Amino acid sequence: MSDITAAPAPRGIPARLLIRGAVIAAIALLALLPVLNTLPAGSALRVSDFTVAVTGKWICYGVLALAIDLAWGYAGILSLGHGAFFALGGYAMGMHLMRLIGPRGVYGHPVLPDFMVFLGYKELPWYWLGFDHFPYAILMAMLVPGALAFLLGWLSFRSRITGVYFSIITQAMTYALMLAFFRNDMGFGGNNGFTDFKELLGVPLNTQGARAGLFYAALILLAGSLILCRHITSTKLGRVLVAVRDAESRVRFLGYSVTSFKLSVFTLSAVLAGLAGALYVPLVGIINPGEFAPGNSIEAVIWVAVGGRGTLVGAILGAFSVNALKTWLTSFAPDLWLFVLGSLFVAVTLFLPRGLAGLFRGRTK
Amino acid sequence: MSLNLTRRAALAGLGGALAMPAIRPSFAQGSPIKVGVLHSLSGTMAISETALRDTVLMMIEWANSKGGVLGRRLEPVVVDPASNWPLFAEKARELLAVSKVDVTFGCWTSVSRKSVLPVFEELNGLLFYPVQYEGEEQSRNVFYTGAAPNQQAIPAVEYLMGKDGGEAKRIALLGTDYVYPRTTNRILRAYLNSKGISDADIMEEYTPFGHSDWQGIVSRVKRFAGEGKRTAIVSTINGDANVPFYRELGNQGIKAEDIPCVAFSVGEEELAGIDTKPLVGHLAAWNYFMSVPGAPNDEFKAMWRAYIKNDKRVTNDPMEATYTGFRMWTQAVQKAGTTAVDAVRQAMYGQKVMAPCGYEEEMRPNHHLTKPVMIGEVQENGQFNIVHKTPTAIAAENWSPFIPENASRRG
Amino acid sequence: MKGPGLYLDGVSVVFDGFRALNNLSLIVDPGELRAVIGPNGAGKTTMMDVITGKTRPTAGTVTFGEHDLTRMDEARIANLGIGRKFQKPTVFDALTVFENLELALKAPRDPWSCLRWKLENTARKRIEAVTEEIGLASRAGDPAAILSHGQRQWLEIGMLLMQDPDLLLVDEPVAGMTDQETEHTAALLRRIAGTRSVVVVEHDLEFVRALGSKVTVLHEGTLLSEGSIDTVQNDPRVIEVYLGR
Amino acid sequence: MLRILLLLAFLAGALPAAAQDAFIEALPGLAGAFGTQAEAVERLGAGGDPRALPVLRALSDGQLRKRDTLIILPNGTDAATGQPADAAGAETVRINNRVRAALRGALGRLQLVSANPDERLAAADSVFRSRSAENIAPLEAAIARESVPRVRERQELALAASRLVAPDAAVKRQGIATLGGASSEDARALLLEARATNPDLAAEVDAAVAAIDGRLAFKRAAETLFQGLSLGSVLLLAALGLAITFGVMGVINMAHGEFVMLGAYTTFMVQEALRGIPWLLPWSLPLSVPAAFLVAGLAGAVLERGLIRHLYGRPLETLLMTFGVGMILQQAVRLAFGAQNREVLSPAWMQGTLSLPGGILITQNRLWVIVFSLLVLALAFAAIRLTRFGLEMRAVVQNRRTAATMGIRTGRVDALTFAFGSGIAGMAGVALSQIDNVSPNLGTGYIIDSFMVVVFGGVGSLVGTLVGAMGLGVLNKIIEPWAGAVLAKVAVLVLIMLFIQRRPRGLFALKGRAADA
Repeated sequence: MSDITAAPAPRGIPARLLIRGAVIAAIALLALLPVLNTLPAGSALRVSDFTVAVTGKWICYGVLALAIDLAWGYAGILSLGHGAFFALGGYAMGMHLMRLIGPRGVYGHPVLPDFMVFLGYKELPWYWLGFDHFPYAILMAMLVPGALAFLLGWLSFRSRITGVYFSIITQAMTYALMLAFFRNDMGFGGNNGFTDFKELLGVPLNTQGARAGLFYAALILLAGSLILCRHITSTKLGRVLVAVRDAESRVRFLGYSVTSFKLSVFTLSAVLAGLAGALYVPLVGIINPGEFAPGNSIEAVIWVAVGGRGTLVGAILGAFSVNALKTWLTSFAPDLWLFVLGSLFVAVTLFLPRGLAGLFRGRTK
Repeated sequence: MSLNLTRRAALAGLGGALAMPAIRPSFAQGSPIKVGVLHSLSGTMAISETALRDTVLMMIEWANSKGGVLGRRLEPVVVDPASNWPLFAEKARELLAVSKVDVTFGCWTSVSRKSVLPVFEELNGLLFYPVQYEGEEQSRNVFYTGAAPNQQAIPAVEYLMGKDGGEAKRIALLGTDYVYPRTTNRILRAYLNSKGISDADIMEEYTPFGHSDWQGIVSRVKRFAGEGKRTAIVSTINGDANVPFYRELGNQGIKAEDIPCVAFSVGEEELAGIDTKPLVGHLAAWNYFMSVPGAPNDEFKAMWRAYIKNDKRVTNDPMEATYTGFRMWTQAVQKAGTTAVDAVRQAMYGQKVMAPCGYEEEMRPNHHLTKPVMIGEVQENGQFNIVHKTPTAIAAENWSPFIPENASRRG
Repeated sequence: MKGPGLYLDGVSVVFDGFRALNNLSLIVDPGELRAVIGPNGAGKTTMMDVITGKTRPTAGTVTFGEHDLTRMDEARIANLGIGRKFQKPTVFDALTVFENLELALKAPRDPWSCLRWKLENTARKRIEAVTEEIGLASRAGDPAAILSHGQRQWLEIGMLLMQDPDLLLVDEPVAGMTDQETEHTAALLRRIAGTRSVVVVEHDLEFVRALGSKVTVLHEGTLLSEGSIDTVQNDPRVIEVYLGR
Repeated sequence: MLRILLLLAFLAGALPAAAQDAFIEALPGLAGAFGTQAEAVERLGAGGDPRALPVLRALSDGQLRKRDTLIILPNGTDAATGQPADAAGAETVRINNRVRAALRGALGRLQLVSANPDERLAAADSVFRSRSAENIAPLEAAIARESVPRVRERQELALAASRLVAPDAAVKRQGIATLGGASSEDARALLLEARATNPDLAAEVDAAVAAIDGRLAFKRAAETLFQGLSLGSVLLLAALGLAITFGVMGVINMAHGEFVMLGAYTTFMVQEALRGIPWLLPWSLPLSVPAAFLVAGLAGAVLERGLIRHLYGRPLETLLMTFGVGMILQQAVRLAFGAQNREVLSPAWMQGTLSLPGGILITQNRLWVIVFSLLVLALAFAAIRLTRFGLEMRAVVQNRRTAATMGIRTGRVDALTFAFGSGIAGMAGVALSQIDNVSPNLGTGYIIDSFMVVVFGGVGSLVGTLVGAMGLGVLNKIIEPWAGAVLAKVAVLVLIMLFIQRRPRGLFALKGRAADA
């Protein structure tokens, strides 16, 4: 079912070292951005606030892409609902940020967020309790997506739902969540979601320092996730996943419980996506049900395809390049950018089945 | 024909982004004034927002034809936030931090405004927001040129309950499930209660965006109306869901004479996609209708038709609010002698413009305009027959007195 | 030490009214080498599917030692010590020969153990020994995708050896092999059979003869004949089925 | 005709002479404020003067003009004198709902004796809602000479409704008894109104309302079922094309919704093209069906030959690529037609409601969509089961290589199959243009539902698609009243997801080896 051309990891020591060097250099370069941001305006090397903010967003997308690649590129599980895990993580963090607003909301209520005040809530719903603590929020940002992925995966993998069927189910999942979160009665702010955050960990969010801090947090998450994924894929676990991707039933006859392997990687992938979402929210300053839109999840999968699936680094590259293109085109050619992006997706699936990473790999081979 | 039109608009956007040298050399001096245009050109909101993008571009052309502002040429910076709310915030930051625009016209939905608000406040930008909304907000960086609930919703319900409107005693509040309908309906419920209409006589129902199957809800409204009291519908249904809603009303034979439906989000632009014959007599409440008589509106309509090169294109309330806001901004800049945000903000207070609605509107220190309220009935030709209007423009109560939590804010 | 025996008792499998297996009973003793032959559609592969848990029987019981196989999934059955080689060689193309064998090596099969797995020296030696035995020592580092058909057959047999099963189910192992390789395979299977049970499904009667084992003939999902190769070849029912084809 | 004139003369003659002047007196009121207008209309209607009819009709049609208090008929004559009037500076008389309601009652009363039974029926319905006891006498007169039973039935109801507001309690009781035999919400509303103003009649009213409620319960159940089937038919239309491209060919076409959208825009184009040919215009919708099939089918064939065929066997890649294609199609339509909704007219035969026995109301357009969806299903079924193309298609699906060796040009069959599925999506667009927005986003809203229907019904089974779509539609409508529209949809989605866990191959699964492919 899945094609076998995407090899798990680059072989040959020189290529591997080359890539590792490039990745470290790229991360170091990214780490420099907030420093360059502090240079005085007018300096040739100065990086604008906008660049820092946008790059921080891309980094979070990079983690999401990485999470998708781990599940899709290695274990062959194509989830079209990863945006849901990302958004759930984001909502967990958003709830924390809302609690931190405290009496600074427009109605000045000490506990209830504004939207609850004008919807007539008298007290905080039970599922909001605990979110005033940062560790709890982070825990929930991992636990909720993880638990949902575990439940969905357990039901589906056990019933041997694979391939496009699984994709369609995950798509329906994120769609159902989107509809549910749009409801104001859910207690998550409906269509408006959460916004107008004030601070995180005692630092006001609209400062250069806070942005730099979040940027580094995202970068550390990206580097950490990359190392974790790289480690997993280089162990026997990673090789079993590749085997599952290429010949699922054969793996069963070797005595491996395919369900538990898929379940663990899918859950881990969802947790990573949740963490990415949790960092994304304070960076962009808003979370709302639009993040659950099925189109978003498909787009995230396309980043991976563009970058080259089954390569980890390629997924991150794809997330960065597609989003950079989108940021640029929505300003440069606001009426035509959908054509460019759409054509890019078509061209990549048609002519570059191994994505951008395949271009480099092709050369080193 | 419309292909040319949009291509033209695209070129205008392109021109803005590329900072092409001035085509007309008649400007005195100084770098151009940059005007950000932050309206969705793709995605679900494109249907409403593209017309506003065109209105801003038209106004820029108009200002430039008059020699610009402060002798400087105006230059549009068009971006597409693609109906994606986080992208709105990103694009707002880009407009302010990278393109360094002097003023921005943009947003339609409340959530997009909420999304960009922290950015405008942090970077001290200036946003003109042209759409009627739920109120409960006031930012020093935003000028709200659309209606607050007391300038639209409450007068409309008053009309329905009056003799001319059919003396409704039972109200069905139908809305799309988002903050504008929720807040508006909360205000309306408090208002209706204060007028002696009990909760048993109020039906409230919400549907998702783009809801297309209205059969069940419309039959429930019929049932609700079958309790022996004159019933009216107050619709805060948003954009796309309106066409199937009105079709269902028409097909289930709900006539305006029996159960009138007053809408706050349906204007000429929305009616353009509907066969209006079965809808004659249903109502809309706005601060402007294209059918308003008088010179200011004729001028506005002529300007729009000349710009868009299409006689069939209609004007609507948010376009008028954009027009009025833009005019006011140019006046304020002239008065302040600079585009610096703080100076322009001060100069904005008290600015007056004879708006196309035929009333002189004034920017109050609460950042909202005084506006007249008009009730129009749908006519067969897709226009509105104005059946009621307030004698004067009324001031906005952006903090509604019907929300108890606001009691401490204003007397 | 010999493993447990395999018992099939009255097994039937029905697909949409079509009886793929019809009241089939079969006993394979511990350490026995058994050949199963039969024309296309006789139910050979379905029988393998039932034993390995891929297909659930409509009726009948399948036991391996004291374990009821009809209640288990493929992975558990494999972990009981039943290994299977497929008719169409199925190896993991993206992995190297060495990695393919490493996956098959008998070791804890849960994800956590796989994550913490370290290739010990004894294990490495064992894998290297098997690569020798299957003639792929020089290609241990190549991805399986670039192997020839015969080599893939060997790799899969190698994986079976790594699993160290008590019962091997081998479906047409010599398709695509040279005569020399075929002989080699027969010798290998005979040798293995001493310590564990082996069931070989094959078309190639020469190969079956070379195995020198008891032969079971299936036809239309039921057992047609059983005995030495000479006995079954002279069985008139077998002759009719084969010639009447 | 003569009879009618005689009757009119009789009605007019029966009135005192002073009433004749009432017409002249009431007329200037039409030029006043809405309240004054309404009063004038009521007086004109009550007067029964034959001259009132053309005036009121013109007013209702927006054709009446005024200059000060002078009222000018569409033919340019002064309504009061019948003499040609100076129309210079005259403006159209505008009315509002209040006037319109008064007009309906007045016109209704005047038209009770119309020669046209449909007009008489509409008049009876109008009078039914007018809540005026003055209608009793004209209604009784009209009923006495009415020969068409369906008209008379409505007139009886209108009479009963008018009696409710009569001063005499005995007359009221008559009205209550008759209305108790009706089965409409309107009758119930009128009864409850009467209950509020006549506490002494509460017992009678309650009995009548209870009788109505009993019938309404059945009517509502029937209507819920209809609404469910209607929603189901929309799902069926949207999913049928997918059942072929996905179910039969295994191609995940995320641009499927955009083909539906193309069909809707084709409908719009056909309508615009026919604007110059007025006699054909009412037929633009039926004519759009083949046009939409061709347009979407052609687009499908181009997509299949140009792009998809390179990705056979890689369904996930196809999914991603067609998502890109969908983006392009959407933006192309947006640039070509504008982002605004386009208006597709409904032909008269699709408007309004159909009443069935028991007061069950069925909206015509929904009924037609149900019929249309079943026709399209039959067409698809016939094409697959009865034609040479269908045979070749099934052959290719079952065994591509064997089919090729038998001389079937598999590439051509692929293209045709995909084009066929896409064409069906286009036909769905024609139907959706009648119930949804014709906008570039039209298709987006249906794509996930369509996939769910196909998967739920069983991939590769048209019967499964039918049962799946209808089942989901009805289920949705049953849940909706107590859970709300959103939760109903969420609940249905969750149920499908759980169902698929139990039966991964859907309701009507293809069993056996073929399904493993």
